[in-house]
Amino acid sequence: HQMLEARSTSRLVWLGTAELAVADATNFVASPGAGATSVFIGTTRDNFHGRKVTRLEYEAYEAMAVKQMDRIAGELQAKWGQVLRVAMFHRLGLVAVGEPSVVIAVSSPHRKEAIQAVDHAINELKRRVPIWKKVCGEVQRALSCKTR
Amino acid sequence: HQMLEARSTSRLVWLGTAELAVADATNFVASPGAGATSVFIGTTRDNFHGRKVTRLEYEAYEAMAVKQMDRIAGELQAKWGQVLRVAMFHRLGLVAVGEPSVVIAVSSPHRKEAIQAVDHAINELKRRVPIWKKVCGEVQRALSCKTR
Amino acid sequence: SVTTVPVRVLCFARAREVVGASELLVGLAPNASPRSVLAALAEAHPGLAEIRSLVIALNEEYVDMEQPMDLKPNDELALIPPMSGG
Amino acid sequence: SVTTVPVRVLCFARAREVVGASELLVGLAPNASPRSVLAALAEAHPGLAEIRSLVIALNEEYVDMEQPMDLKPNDELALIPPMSGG
Repeated sequence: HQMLEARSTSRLVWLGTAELAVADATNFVASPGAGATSVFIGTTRDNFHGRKVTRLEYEAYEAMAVKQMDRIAGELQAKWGQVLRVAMFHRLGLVAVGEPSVVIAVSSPHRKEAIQAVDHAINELKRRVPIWKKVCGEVQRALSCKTR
Repeated sequence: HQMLEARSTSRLVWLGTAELAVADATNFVASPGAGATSVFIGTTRDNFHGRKVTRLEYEAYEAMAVKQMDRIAGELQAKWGQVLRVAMFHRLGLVAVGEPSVVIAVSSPHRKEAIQAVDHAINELKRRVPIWKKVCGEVQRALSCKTR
Repeated sequence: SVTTVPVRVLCFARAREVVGASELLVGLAPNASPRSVLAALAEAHPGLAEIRSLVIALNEEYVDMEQPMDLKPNDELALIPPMSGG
Repeated sequence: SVTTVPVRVLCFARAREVVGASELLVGLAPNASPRSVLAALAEAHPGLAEIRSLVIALNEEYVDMEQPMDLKPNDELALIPPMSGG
């Protein structure tokens, strides 16, 4: 499996083709000082603009994507001083229906910061991390993939 | 282990003394139509108002608590029509530092509804589900528990 | 003379600590309001008056503290101090 | 005569499909702006002009589309169409 990682004691950013495990994210952000952990999981859903979808296919400008993800993680810690740890994973390549393409977890003493930080993180990820999806579905018995 | 459960195809509410597994919640809310899953995990943290905490101890008016939790889950589905599935677990009895006392997971096609619904659910749970914690810490070498 | 009905009163958390029991059996006027029940219980257990925002549930449902209830024998009331789940 | 520097241009997603290659090697004026680079590339690959909100990164960092860059040999530009991660 191909992968890129940026890791510090309080941040874990990961980009690669292996299947994502939510527990890897929640385990990383676990901390005795944490009273709250907020998690966002993005999964391939079986439809897109009314059409049946069989899988998504992700590509990235990998080095820059990991850099931007790590920067977003650092910004969460700067903006919400109480945030303890951040994990941010994005999968590349084929992602079947029901499988996660993105997992973000944030821990903090109280819930407000963790919830707000995760919301901010997924919005920033979509806005500025250079990752693109192709949506693949069957059209007239042939698999058709379209860049979005 | 003592437990109470309310279950339908789209809602799973659970209250009991067994350790909570986040995967039980995310597995329950998984759905081919889900593009987003938002999860909140409340854990025992090692301090409270500046004092060291060794564990929390939860009690509930159990029958009413399950009823209220299931009602909150139903309200999420009514308020955010796109919400697909809701899981809401709360643990009772002793919960050691680092262990989850509450897990809430919500799935929906798009992220906004799942994130807002989980935020609403944890706020409503704290406001109106009859559950109480005792905070236990060492005071002069003896374990002291105080109802909050 | 006022007819009373026998009602169970469950006590939780701080209310249980103050009362010293998790359940009381009391005779109440059928049309008692939760507020009046609380006042009556606080005469025997003065600590109850010191719990701010204590509310009452009837048969596992919240009820208006000021409205007369329609109590039947063996109804279940519960003393609900401020909650702290989560 | 204008000196040019050799620069790599990485093409992603729709930009790669339009260009038909994932990487181009081009000679650019050292003080070219991203906007002018895009205009030059769009002459050879007209489809690039049809990608709305296409931006350019220089050495893995976003840069202002209108500001002259300070390009060095072997710098890495990237054509970044609207992103769709998550």
